[in-house]
Amino acid sequence: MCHSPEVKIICASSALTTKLRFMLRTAERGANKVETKRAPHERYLEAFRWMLRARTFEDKLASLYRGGLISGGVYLGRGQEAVSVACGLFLQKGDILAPLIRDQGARMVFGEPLLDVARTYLGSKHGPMRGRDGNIHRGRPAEGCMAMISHLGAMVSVTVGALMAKRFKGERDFVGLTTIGEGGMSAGAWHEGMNIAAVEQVPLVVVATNNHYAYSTPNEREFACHDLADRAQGYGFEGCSVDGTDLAACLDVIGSAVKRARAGRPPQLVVASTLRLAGHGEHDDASYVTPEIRKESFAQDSLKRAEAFLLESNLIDPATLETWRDEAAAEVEDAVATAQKEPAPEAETEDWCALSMRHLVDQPA
Amino acid sequence: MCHSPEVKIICASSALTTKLRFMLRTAERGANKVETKRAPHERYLEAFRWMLRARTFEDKLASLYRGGLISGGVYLGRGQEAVSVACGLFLQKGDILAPLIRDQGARMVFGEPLLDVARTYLGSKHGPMRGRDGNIHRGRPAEGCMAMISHLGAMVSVTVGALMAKRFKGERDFVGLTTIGEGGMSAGAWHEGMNIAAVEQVPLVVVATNNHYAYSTPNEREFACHDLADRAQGYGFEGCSVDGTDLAACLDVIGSAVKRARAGRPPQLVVASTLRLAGHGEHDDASYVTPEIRKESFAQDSLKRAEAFLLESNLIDPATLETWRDEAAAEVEDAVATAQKEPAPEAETEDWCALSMRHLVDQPA
Amino acid sequence: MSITYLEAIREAQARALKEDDRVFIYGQDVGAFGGAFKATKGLAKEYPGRVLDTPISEDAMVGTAIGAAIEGMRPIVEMQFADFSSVALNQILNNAGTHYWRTQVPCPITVRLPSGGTKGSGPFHSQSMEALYAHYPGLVVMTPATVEDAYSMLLEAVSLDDPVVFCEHKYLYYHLKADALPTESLPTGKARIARAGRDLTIVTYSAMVHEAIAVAEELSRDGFELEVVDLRSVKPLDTETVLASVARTGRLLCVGESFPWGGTNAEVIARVATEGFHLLDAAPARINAKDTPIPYHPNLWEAHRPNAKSIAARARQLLRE
Amino acid sequence: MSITYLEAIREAQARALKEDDRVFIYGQDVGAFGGAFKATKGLAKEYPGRVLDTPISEDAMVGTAIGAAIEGMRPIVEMQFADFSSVALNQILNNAGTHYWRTQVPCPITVRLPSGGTKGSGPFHSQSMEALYAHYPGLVVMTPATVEDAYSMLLEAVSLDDPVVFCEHKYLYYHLKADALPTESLPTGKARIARAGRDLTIVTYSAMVHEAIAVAEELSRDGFELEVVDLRSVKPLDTETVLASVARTGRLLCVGESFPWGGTNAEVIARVATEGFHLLDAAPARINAKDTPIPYHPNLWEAHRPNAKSIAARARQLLRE
Ligand SMILES: Cc1ncc(C[n+]2csc(CCOP(=O)(O)OP(=O)(O)O)c2C)c(N)n1
Ligand SMILES: Cc1ncc(C[n+]2csc(CCOP(=O)(O)OP(=O)(O)O)c2C)c(N)n1
Ligand SMILES: [Mg+2]
Ligand SMILES: [Mg+2]
Repeated sequence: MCHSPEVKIICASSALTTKLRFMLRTAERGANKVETKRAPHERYLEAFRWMLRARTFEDKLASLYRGGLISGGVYLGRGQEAVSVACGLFLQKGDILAPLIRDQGARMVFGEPLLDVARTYLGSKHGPMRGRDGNIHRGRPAEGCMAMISHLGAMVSVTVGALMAKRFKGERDFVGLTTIGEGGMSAGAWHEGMNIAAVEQVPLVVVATNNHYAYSTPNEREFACHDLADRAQGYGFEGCSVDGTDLAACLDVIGSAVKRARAGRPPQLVVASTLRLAGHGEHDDASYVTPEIRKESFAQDSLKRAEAFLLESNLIDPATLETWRDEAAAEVEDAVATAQKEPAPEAETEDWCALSMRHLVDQPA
Repeated sequence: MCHSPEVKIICASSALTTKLRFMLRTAERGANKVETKRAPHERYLEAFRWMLRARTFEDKLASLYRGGLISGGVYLGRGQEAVSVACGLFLQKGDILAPLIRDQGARMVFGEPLLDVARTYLGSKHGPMRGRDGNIHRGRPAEGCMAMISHLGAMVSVTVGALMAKRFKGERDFVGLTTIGEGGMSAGAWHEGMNIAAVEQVPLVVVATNNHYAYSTPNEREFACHDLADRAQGYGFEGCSVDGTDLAACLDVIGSAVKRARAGRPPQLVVASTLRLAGHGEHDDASYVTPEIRKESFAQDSLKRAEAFLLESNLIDPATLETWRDEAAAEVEDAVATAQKEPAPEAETEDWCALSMRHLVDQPA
Repeated sequence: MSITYLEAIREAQARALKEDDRVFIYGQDVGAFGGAFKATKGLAKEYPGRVLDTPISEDAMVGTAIGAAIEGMRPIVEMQFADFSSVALNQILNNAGTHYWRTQVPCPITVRLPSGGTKGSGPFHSQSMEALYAHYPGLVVMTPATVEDAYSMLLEAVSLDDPVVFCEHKYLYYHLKADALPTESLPTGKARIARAGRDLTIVTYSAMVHEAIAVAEELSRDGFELEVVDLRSVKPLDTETVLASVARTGRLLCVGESFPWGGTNAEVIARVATEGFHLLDAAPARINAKDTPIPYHPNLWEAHRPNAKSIAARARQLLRE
Repeated sequence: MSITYLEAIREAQARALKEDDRVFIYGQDVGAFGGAFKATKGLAKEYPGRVLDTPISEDAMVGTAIGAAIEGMRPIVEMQFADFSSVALNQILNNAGTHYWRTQVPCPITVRLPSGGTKGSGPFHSQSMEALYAHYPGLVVMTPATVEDAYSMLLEAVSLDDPVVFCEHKYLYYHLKADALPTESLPTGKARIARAGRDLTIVTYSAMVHEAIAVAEELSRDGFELEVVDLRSVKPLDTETVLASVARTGRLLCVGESFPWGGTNAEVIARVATEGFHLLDAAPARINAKDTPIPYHPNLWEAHRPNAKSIAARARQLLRE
């Protein structure tokens, strides 16, 4: 279900000079490992373009929020696009994705229509949640994309169960990927899910992003271990860390983890390091983020970093970049405009049935 | 609150020959570390005598159960006495003990009167739980011994809170110790408790016993990591393993962990390896325990092992051992006889108030 | 031949495993050991790979079942004791209970809760938790009182497309026997007139049905005919049958083993008072357990929950009103 | 000067911290940030070391508070949203709720639950969970409806020797203002006549008190005088005040924002029906939220919970009966 946007190759293959080969070293390594059919620079460009789309959509959501056009909260993955896109990019039809708060990228890459996002945030009756649920609490479980509940940690075991079902049904070659923040790693449900994944030996990848805050809470009040990736071995996972601001590294490390899970290795934990480059939600100005932390290397903007790399290495020219931007903006505007024209759900036509078996509904007077 | 039974020294100090010194090597190491005022053989003998008492009492409970004299279940720590006694032995007044299922030893050493055990199991109205709760669900929280709830994992954070309270109140030099089975380590509550302990940097020791079964469930269906002690670093605990059938090693390792916690080191995780030498409860014949596993070195009986060592090394003579046994049996018989004579709780005089503030009780018609 | 309530639960699971490939059983010690109460005895051997021991992780057990159900399976989760479902409650209420409504994808899990009090079991191995689950939307909550219902309702639970919390009563496990397994049954949501009467309606469910029937028999010796309505499922709750019974008798006594505040008794009284007020010839009444944790000691336990004696006393009083 | 419901909660905590060394506040983001809703704004600075951010570990947050309370402290735990207390429910019900009864050692924790619906919050940030907590023994469950009660009841919650679940309503946080903090208050367990009347009694609590008062005002223009009883705490529930009101009016309408099955409405109706049957001139009635998860979209949300319009309609109907 990896719907790749059409990637225009600006540099002919021959343009992959030694210098670029060197710069793409990491991406390449990753790409080799994940048996991509595309050359590494193509994968990188494809990922970058998804990042751009995710950012474009989220910037739009932020502006809709500021304009008072969205009910409830808006939660962005700004800064985490490299990790999130990498989470989606190695999945295929038949896989399971259980995204969380900051996974606009992964969702899109895995096949979520832009219209789903717009409809859910804007409360269109035609959205996948039909106004019953909003913002990030969306999904299409019938197509392998789970609809998260808010309670952090709860989706790990759900993903394990979906993978067990696939095994029961005799499906092959599938993996599941779910994400978590470093904050959610303190939840008991997360622990139970990790442990049971290892006991059941399902092909699972858990990508944790330590963006250094859970809402306003800094790492010191979240955990006291030296390295969150060390938790992997306590569960019988294979674990590794990655610089979440470095797209090539994310593609390499997450791609490899997906490949290992698919190949029947134990469940995989990847811990990415970033800074949340937005408030917890758009209502939050994140003034608690200290200036010192903003100077850390994990505070880099993964999108800007990728863009600079692409321009610097002539893998893309500024004009093409502009075109991509415009195209992303147009797609987003289109989705938003469509959703905005659609009717809202109405109480009178809502059927108020929490059960699929209508005859069992018991709504007392 | 370490009420030591009078230890009769059979071998004069001079009797500590080189051979014995060698044999006590491990115990000694432990004892040195925990700054005991007693010579290592004394500590070992003291611990052994507690083990004997715990075993004696539990054998009696088993026979009362078989005789139909106990309502509800009986859960024994047979085989785990070395670990459990070591858990109690390094605690002092002002410390917190939060024992679990198989901690007869630790409870006794920490100061639980034998009569509490008898009264709770036999449902005396005068017991600490006054018939409201039974068997292992007993405690004296006002004296630092928590009363466990059944839900595994729940007592870790409770212990953390008690230690925080002591810190708030300005107490010094205290530690808390709580125990868990390898099965309980899969519970979400356990994870949350471990993590929050490390965040709060309380002087906590968690002693986990992997007795290779959770009820009937073998390790393979409980966890998939190589070594449960590896979980320590994922929380920022210091961790180590110990042979739970070796009393000297238990005294050394658990004693050292208590000492480190008391000295302000990070929280401590000790993972002991044993076999549960009883059913899950006395209703259970444990027929699922395979003959192979009974041959493993962790399947040794810690009490027999300690006894053999003591006799072999002439640290105790058979006659004294007999006397100790008789004394333990007499104490136990005494406690049981007393409890048996005591009245059961009666519905008519029970006040049925779940709140301490009686005027807020709301018992509708 | 005779079959116990517990055996009926085992047989229902055996049949579900046999007839439906999508079924698997997931719980602590349910595999080779056959479960703490032997409700899955022999099933792991008969259906290899489909009756799986789990770690002590109630949240993840239910979470896993939810994921599997979303992907088309029909998992049955056994809680070792109902009481431990408190740590799975979030998955049950917020994940299973909301899933269909949020996504239109059904979540057909069955969570078996060995419920209710037995002597010497104490505060954490005796609870009746149906009120917590019935309060929240999106769940069917079954409370079978008979061997036949234990069997047929469990089969129905597995076949329903929605999540079911199946409250089976531990006291009935061995105490209750029937001659044979049923071949037909009432549909889910229909209450059963366990005993017909004319003077007073006792509405109850689960183990208390038998106490109520004992009371009805005792009082019939004094010329009173009590009708006993067995709710079978507390959600959906069959208001119609309850109202029809109260219409016949004019008197309502609700009996339940759970704690007094809220819960099934309150809900039944609320429905009758709001929808059948004029049917009542006297104030309705209820008997619950007491508002304390469930005591360990048999002396206290017997007094904590309703029993034939306390129910009879209340019924006699109500008959005089 | 004017003070909001939210500020009253902050002030109560400030005073508790000031006057009682045993008090500390424990919750996600309650420290320097002042909490998701700013209920602890500035307190970490004023009371260093006593207002502590926690990991996302609701079970452990409450477990820690329980341990501290047993050792003599008076912790206040803030859940970020009531809904997340589902993962702390085991500690609240089975540990805090049973502790005193089992050990005779009290467990004075206060768990603050930012409760109830607001627009656009959806299924997991809108719940009213008082029914779950009130059903189980051993807990006091407070549901303040006014700025004054938010302040004085929270202070009382902290001072009580027993565990308190404090359900504060998010909708009231900013909407509700008073001129000043109260200097005296009713004791816990006493309901308040929020508006005196003679034709019909509305029993309600929390945010719905204000809807009920609006309805009473509306209907008074048509000559009906509705009495509004604000329960203040749903456990203990002040049956006496409710019965006295129904004795005056003969008509009972219960209004609550939580799900329909069981819960406070059912409990109030059950109490009035069992203890005050003869006081009723007409069948009692109730209005709850609907039996689905709480919808995200404002259009659905407005229809999901009771509001002045639906309450008024039901009240008018009841007045005609
Ligand atoms: C069990 C639970 N408790 C509290 C919350 C409220 N909450 C939502 S997001 C969040 C912070 C999450 O931090 P982290 O996991 O690090 O993810 P990030 O927001 O940084 O991506 C909190 C506390 C929740 N969703 N679930
Ligand atoms: C949360 C929870 N789930 C289930 C149980 C039921 N139970 C009681 S003891 C036990 C096995 C415990 O195994 P382990 O932790 O290894 O301790 P051991 O009995 O081996 O000492 C189980 C499943 C429980 N007490 N708590
Ligand atoms: Mg974070
Ligand atoms: Mg074990």
